[in-house]
Amino acid sequence: MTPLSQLIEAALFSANRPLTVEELQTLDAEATLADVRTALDQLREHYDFDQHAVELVELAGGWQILTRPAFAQAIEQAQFAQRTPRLTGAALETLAIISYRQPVGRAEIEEIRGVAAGGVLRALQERGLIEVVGRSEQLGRPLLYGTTPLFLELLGLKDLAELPRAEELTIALQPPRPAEPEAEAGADAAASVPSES
Amino acid sequence: MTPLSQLIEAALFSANRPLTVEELQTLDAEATLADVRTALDQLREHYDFDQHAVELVELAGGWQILTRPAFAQAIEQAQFAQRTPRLTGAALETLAIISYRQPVGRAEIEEIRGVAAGGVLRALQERGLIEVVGRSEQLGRPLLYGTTPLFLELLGLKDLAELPRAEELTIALQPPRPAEPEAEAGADAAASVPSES
Amino acid sequence: MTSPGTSAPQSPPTAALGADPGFVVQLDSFTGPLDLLLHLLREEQVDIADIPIARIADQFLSAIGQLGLNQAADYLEMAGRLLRLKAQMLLPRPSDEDWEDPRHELVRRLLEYQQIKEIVGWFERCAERRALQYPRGYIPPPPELPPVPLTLDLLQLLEAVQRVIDGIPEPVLHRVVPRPLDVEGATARIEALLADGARAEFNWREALGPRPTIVDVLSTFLALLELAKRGLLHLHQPAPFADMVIRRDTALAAH
Repeated sequence: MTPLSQLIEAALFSANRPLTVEELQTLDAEATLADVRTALDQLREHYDFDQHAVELVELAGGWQILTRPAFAQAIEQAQFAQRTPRLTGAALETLAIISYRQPVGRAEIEEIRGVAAGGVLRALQERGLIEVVGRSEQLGRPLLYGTTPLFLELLGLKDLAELPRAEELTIALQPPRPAEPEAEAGADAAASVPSES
Repeated sequence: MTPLSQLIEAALFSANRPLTVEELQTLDAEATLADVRTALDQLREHYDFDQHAVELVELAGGWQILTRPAFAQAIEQAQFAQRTPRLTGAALETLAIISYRQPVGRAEIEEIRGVAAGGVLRALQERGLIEVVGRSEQLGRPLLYGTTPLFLELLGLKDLAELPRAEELTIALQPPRPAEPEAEAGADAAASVPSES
Repeated sequence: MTSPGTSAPQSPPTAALGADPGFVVQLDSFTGPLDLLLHLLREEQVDIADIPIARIADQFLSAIGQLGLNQAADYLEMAGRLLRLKAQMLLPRPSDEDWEDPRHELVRRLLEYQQIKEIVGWFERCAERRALQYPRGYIPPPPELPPVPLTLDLLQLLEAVQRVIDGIPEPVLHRVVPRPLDVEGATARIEALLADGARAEFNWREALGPRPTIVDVLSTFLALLELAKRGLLHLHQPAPFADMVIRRDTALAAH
């Protein structure tokens, strides 16, 4: 273990979310981003080589230490830790629409699902899985929603580009707007969308 | 790492409290208490020998994996460095509304920005930029916020009268109306009229 | 969306609507009318592109017979759509080339919804896999750090002011312009309610129409006042802030 790998291990152990390479860089004023990536690689290989019960996982744009799937059953049976509660069908459908069409307003979500969406949107916002990313230019300036990094964390995705592409789905219906993998651009993109249509 | 050390590592990592030797024994029906102690020793030696940033610590009658004290300072510094001296866009916008409309309640701020304001208000209060200045006479007597002397100090203003005028923010919004007028509100307003006639 | 109380009271469809006694579905397990519809199509093993509308519409109606009121609006809207389609399918077709399949829009929505369901399945598998991995359970409390010195200048604040102003929904007045008051439409709705001889009085909200906007409320209100002035109805309010009750003028009833 190099000193930087040690620092990174300590930081990842102390955080309750994935940490980005940039955040990890602040641990050592001398370290470059490349140094951080090398140290992350060393740490990951070390966990694998020594057959630790934990592994280094790239998640939601950052890195996190998680237990390996093989130990899930033992942890659950012993009840030392609790599983994250599952999402309801309504919540998953709403997330599916938002993740592919963000930034998207409530009316469009309701049209696709054929059901009022106010309650589900509020619940998803409270769980931190979606957020308001802007306002539409349309009449009444409705709020537009997008997914958060926590959504990626929940699904174990690195970024939105990992979502299956429309062509990969059996039902080959093109969504009106392709999924934009740039999560960060959310707020700015939201403002510019109506001018495209 | 033996299979039992792996199980113990997974359990100690995912548990939110120290686990006793007896609790750890439940992970493997075949294991004796002596086996668990041996595996704990192996795990501790492994962390020490490989110079991991974490160590196995016995406390409160149980065992826990903790980061070594040597890294505490580096992590604190990093967490400090990650805190920016700049306010977020959401914080600035909330501050803008409060500075021009004080005293103002949370509901009104949320109505104008269309986003929940609880977290931002707390952050602004912690930073000493806003404070509670009273309670509204409205139902539930919500708290009213105003800016602090520190706010003026940071902007280099003598008093609030020195703020440039922003009439749209002070006048045009009055009375604030929701983006989508709820039929309920309209109905009540209308229903109260006939009693005058 | 469905604010209870504002729309006319809708009684749930009863078992009388062509119920098949052997057909039982648990509505709680569906996320909405499209989900239920897809389930029925799968049960019947029919091609989505060629839905036997009459049969499916009947099954849909019998399935929602057991609905709770809070969900009713969404399902009833679909039921209405299916019944309209059923009627359209019975119309004589001009010729096969000119015939535009009235089911087209429903098929498009079903396909779109099926795509969403497929993504949901993918999400569930991802979440399931992710749930097998646990993060660290004990997170040390964050250290108490001295406050970071804050930078803030007037320009930043004014830029924020501009962003807030830009984000404010247009003033109510501007939004009224494209939808002027429709007193005539409201009058027609009220007269239709008055024409129902079975009831002597009704709640004024029944005259609002579905999903009323502020403009609808105002239109209805003006129409009510006008009709009351002309002596066609009586308005009264049982208690302060209670809903207005509309009563047919007895003279009119005799008429």
